[in-house]
Amino acid sequence: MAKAFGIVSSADNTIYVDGLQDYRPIGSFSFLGRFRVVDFPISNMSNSDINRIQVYLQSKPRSLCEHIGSGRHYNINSKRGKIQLLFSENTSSRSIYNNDISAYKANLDYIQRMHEEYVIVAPSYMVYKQDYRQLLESHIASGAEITVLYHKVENARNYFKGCHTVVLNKQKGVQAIEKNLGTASNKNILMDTYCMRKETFIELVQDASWMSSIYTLPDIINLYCKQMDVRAYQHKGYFASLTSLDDYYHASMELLDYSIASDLFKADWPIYTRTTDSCPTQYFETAKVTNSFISNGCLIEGTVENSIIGRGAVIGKGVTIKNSIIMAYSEISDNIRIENAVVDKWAKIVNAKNIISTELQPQYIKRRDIL
Amino acid sequence: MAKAFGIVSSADNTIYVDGLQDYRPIGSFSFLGRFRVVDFPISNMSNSDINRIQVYLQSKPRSLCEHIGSGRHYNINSKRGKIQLLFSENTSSRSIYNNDISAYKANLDYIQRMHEEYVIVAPSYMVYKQDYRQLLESHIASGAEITVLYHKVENARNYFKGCHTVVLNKQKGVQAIEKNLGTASNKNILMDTYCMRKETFIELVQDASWMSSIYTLPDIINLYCKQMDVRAYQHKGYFASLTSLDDYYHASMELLDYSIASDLFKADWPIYTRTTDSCPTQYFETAKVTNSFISNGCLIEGTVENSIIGRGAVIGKGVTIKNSIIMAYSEISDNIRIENAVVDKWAKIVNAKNIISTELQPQYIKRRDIL
Amino acid sequence: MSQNEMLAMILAGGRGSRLKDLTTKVAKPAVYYGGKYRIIDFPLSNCANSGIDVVGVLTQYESVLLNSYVAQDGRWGLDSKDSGVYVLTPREKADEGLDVYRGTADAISQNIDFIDAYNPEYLLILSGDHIYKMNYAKMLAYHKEMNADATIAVRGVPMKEASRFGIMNTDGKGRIIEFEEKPAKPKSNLASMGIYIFSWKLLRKMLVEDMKNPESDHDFGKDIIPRMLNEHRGLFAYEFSGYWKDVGTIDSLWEANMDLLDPKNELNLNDSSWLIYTEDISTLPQYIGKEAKVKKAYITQGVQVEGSVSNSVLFTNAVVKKGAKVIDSVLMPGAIVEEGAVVTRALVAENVKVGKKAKVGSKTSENITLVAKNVKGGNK
Amino acid sequence: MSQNEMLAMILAGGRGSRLKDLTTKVAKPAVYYGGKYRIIDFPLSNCANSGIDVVGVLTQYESVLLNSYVAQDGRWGLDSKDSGVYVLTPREKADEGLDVYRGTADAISQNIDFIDAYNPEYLLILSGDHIYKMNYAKMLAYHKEMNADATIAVRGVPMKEASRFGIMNTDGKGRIIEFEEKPAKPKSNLASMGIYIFSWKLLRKMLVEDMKNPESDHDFGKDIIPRMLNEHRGLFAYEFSGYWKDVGTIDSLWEANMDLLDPKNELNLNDSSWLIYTEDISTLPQYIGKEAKVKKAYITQGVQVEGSVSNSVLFTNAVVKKGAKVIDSVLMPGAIVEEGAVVTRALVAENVKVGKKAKVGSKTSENITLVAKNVKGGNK
Repeated sequence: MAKAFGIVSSADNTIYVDGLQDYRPIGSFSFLGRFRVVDFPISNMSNSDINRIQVYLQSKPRSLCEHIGSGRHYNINSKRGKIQLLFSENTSSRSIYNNDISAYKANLDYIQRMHEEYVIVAPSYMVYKQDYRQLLESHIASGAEITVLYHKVENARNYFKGCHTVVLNKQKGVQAIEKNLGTASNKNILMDTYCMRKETFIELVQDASWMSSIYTLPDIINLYCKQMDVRAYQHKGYFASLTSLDDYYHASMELLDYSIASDLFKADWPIYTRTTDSCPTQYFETAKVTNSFISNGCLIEGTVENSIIGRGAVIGKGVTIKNSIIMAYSEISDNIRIENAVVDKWAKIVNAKNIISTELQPQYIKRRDIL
Repeated sequence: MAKAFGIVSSADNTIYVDGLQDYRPIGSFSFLGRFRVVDFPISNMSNSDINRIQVYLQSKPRSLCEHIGSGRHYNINSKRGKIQLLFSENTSSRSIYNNDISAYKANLDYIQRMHEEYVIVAPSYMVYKQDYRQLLESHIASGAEITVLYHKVENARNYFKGCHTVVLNKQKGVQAIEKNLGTASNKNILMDTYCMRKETFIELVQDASWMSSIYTLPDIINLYCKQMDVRAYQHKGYFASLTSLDDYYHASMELLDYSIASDLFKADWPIYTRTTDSCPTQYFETAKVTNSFISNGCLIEGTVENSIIGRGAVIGKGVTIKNSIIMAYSEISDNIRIENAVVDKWAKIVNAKNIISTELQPQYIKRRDIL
Repeated sequence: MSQNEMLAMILAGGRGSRLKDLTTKVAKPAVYYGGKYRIIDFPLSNCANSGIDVVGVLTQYESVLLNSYVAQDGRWGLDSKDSGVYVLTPREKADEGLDVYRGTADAISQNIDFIDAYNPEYLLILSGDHIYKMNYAKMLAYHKEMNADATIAVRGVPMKEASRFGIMNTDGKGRIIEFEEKPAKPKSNLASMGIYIFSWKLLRKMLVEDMKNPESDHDFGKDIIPRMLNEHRGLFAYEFSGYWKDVGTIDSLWEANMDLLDPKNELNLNDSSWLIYTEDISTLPQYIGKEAKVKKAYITQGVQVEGSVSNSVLFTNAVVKKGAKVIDSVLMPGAIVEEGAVVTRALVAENVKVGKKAKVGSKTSENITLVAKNVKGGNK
Repeated sequence: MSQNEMLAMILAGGRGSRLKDLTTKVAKPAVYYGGKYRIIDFPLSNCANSGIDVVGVLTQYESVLLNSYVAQDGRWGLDSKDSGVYVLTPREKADEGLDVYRGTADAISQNIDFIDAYNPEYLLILSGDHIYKMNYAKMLAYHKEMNADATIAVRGVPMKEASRFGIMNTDGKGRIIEFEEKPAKPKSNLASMGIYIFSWKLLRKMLVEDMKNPESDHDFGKDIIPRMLNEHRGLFAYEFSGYWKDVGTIDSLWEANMDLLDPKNELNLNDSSWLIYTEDISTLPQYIGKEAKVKKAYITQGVQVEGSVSNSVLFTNAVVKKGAKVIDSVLMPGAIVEEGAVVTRALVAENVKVGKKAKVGSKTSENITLVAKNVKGGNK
């Protein structure tokens, strides 16, 4: 019997991934060709024996709704467990009132009705592997009122710009939570993952909404961390925050190191996703593929290097794809060269000859665009 | 192989059911204790071999999302078929821009991608039984461009006020579609159900949105019915439009005639719904129940007459419920008398002694209210 | 519980011949109970609620209905990605013929390959024909805490009835030191409920040996448990005190249904934290007619009552017509009591019709009347 | 198709002994094919795509894997409210012992009660071990149009091979006038595909009679069809012209896989309007390494290629390590080709490891090499 229920939170109004987020929330972004970002927090929960999960949705919920569905593919008993999709009333994603607290407040009934004593809150816009049972055990053993998950990074100057950092004392007590302004390389990035009693969570939500209608969960914890016992638990291994196009691109490219990727996907910690029933990928006589992740259902006649190719993509003859992410069902016609680009779903690159940018500024090609 | 896909439409901004609709869309209203209104259009489609269905959602989609889920309980193959939940971007239900056409326009991609040649559009806020195969066959045989479903009523002066009426010529050609203003008793009520080619539907949506951003599907059909072959197909049997509290109450009470109810629920035309796994209902020594539909999971110690009792309701000792609708999980404490009321979910009537109104103006008791 | 830490195997082979005509077409675990359930819903729902993912159901007797019933594993939520309810019948192997299960232990032995495929740490053995609610996760926690080789669920029975059961004698700390099958002079009142948790590795080894033993009946109670005791394995008794019923006869099936008429009955099917799941049938809600009288009754959806019902349990789609009376009785799904008929202390089987003005059952008969075939209309 | 207008029964009892070691543990319909599928995915997906709701799978031979595979009916979307895939094994009846299926017709006869429960108008009989895509709804439409008692799917085979098949001779309007099993001098080239639609009422009657006939082999081809012809029933041939393969041997299984390497292959598994559904396995997408060379290949998710692959089909989680070569071969799920090993014209079975620098298969051997056991590393 699980001691905790799960909350999968949505990115707030301060975060916006140019291009990709015009069409779907970050949780619904394709990741490594085969997955969607939300598969990670939900699989972490499912693998941690958490079988009652609330997923908070904001604008453009269609794809996330469809992908999560009944949640059976996340291996959650459909009677005893439940993945509940909850909506905020204010669905304009850029509104300052549209934040996590207002969403929890609007659905407080459903939070109160949970039988479990604890809650694990995890974001739908970050990718990592974590056994929440360990987090919960450490939380209970330490006697802390709130435990947050954090990750030490060395590239906070260029990445993780939408994230918060945690300032810790020697006892791993949280001193402050601040926005990452890119002022230093070494930072403790807050993973927007929290563990606490359900009652504490409800109090935080009520207090925050009472104090200011634009307060977020990190805001109120920052405010309270002097008077409450708030501790930090260090996460190790792969960690990505997909809160900007650069972060998304960088995090994807990092996984082309197979040892990193295969560490994130262990047999004893499956990352579940919804199957699309696509057939295997067809490599033609002329195909040349190296250091790439290729999804099923593709037709590959050209060259693919250091790239990630989504389901059902068509890579024509003489094409070269380099350091790029090609999303599902895109078609790249013969003899086109693409470097350092993110090509969104259903795009058709027919006439454009070359799409080449630098690694630090990947080009984004719109969904359904015909170039 | 189905020739048509289905669209379950949402009530537009001109319709609002006081009280009940504060908490959920009409499609999600409880009906006859056990069902939700949307079960009727979806079951009609499923029973008519339509296995690809789009359900359009507007504000407060949670309960409808949860109820429909993967759609397996509607007996639809989860691989070959699909119930797709689609959202309008503009989710403020009272906005004049929030109408059916804007929702279809926002999701035109998904409509265009349907393989089927025809579409059946049916509302999520009306209750009736109809084999859409017959409607489609008649549509094809007649050569009409659009066929609409209508029902002859004799009480249009008091009910069906939010609905449209169709003016027909002798050949059942549609001359005009007008709002029912309650000016006469005998009217042909438009059942907001349409059958046409997918291509015709897309053209109507595009034309309507081009002409005016507040045009609805009946508006554009009314405009075009002089130049197009628009015909009407008469529906017979039970028909209810749940577009006001009076209509909802009246339509529910009508079904207390068991012969009408059992005609709506034939073994060869099952109305599917999501099971809640509640146990049978317990009648105590002191229970007195007559002419009522009682859902499972109730505890009944008092008197219930001409009423509909939802799942898990508790009717205490000495209580009298008369001509009322008590929704799920409501608790009516000892010795209270309720007449001609609609008591919403989770309400607790503890201290109020009597809730008595007239049959023509049923009282509404709010969700979770404690009286 | 981690994925597949414990696998459950339900022994559902019971022919249930004492249930007479109710089991000519269905195996005992598929018999109806409690207005809307079948008996096997109880162990299956217990499994789902206890966090067990994979359940094997072992059947052999005329079981097409039972098999197709349990195969719909979504009924108990056991249809998520790596979950499932699997029907395991005797099967022909590459080098052997088709063989029936020779005993409870043999039924497990013949499916070692199935169990191995999930590589569980523990195996839970259940009976398919008992009515109770139990959290097997708690029993497993006890098994681990005791560091047991096997844990057997037991319940206290009245001492005078103890000689009808398999009785476990413990050392006071829960360790079983002796097992007596129907002892003439019972030393304790702890009766085995036929619910076992075994550490799979050990059980597997013992089953392989037992299969080869020509003297063995291949039965848990007769062979495996006694041998474990002989070998001084750690066997522990897990005491259970809630509602539990083995409905072996028409009378006890009727009684178990009647138990539900007490609003405070111990089984409490209304508890939302431990629901019993079952088949979902499309029906109207129950309708109680204009002249109906219903008191002290347990009634489920689809029922239509126009007559009078007292002290009775009415299953899905049962019908009581005008002027009919149903007293102290159980109407199984689709049973119809026609106008003016009277049913007293009877159990009317599925889809059976009691004709107009017919009278069945009796207030005073020794046993409950089973009405398994249509009864013609009576004279007035 | 209306709910349960036509029920499908898949005969999946094939022992497939010519597939050698691939079928010691699994029945032939469970054999892998096409990178991610099992053969039985084809009839099951065809059923789902044709709008059939209920499918019975008839098995008896060592089938725990096949049974639990098909029991997960959600894989083919056959898990909605009134749908299901049911495994039907021989079972003990109230008045009979346990009996194996004596023939294809007997397998159906023994499950008449199962079929009756759905009361279908038509019965579709399929084989569990053929690879093809067919819309059975169209075949049913033909059956109705012809007002047939039975419709048999046939395909044209080269005339010189016709004597290896069961050949249907028709009157030119589709009506079958003669059926010859492996005729020495075939009169037509229309071979039976073992796919039948029967009007259930008639078939039921004939099966009941056939069961009592001690002379009968209880087989559709040998008994039921000839008898129907004798009785001048309306038997019609339904011509099918798409891809169809019965993979009875290692060579033909290999060949069927190789067929997929032609991007214009007739089976076209990439057609989104007729998908073949299968088990959903959690893996990474396929990874093609830094020094890998992959050309003319059919590769599925979870595969890791660091070496070189040409003209080959690689199943889920197969691994080709650095410097290894896989040529004209099939690697079944989890097969591993270690560093420097060379696999040529071979079929490497599930989870089998070809050791470092080992060489298996040959460019010139008469038959395809089946590698069913781990191969130790070779010398350099």
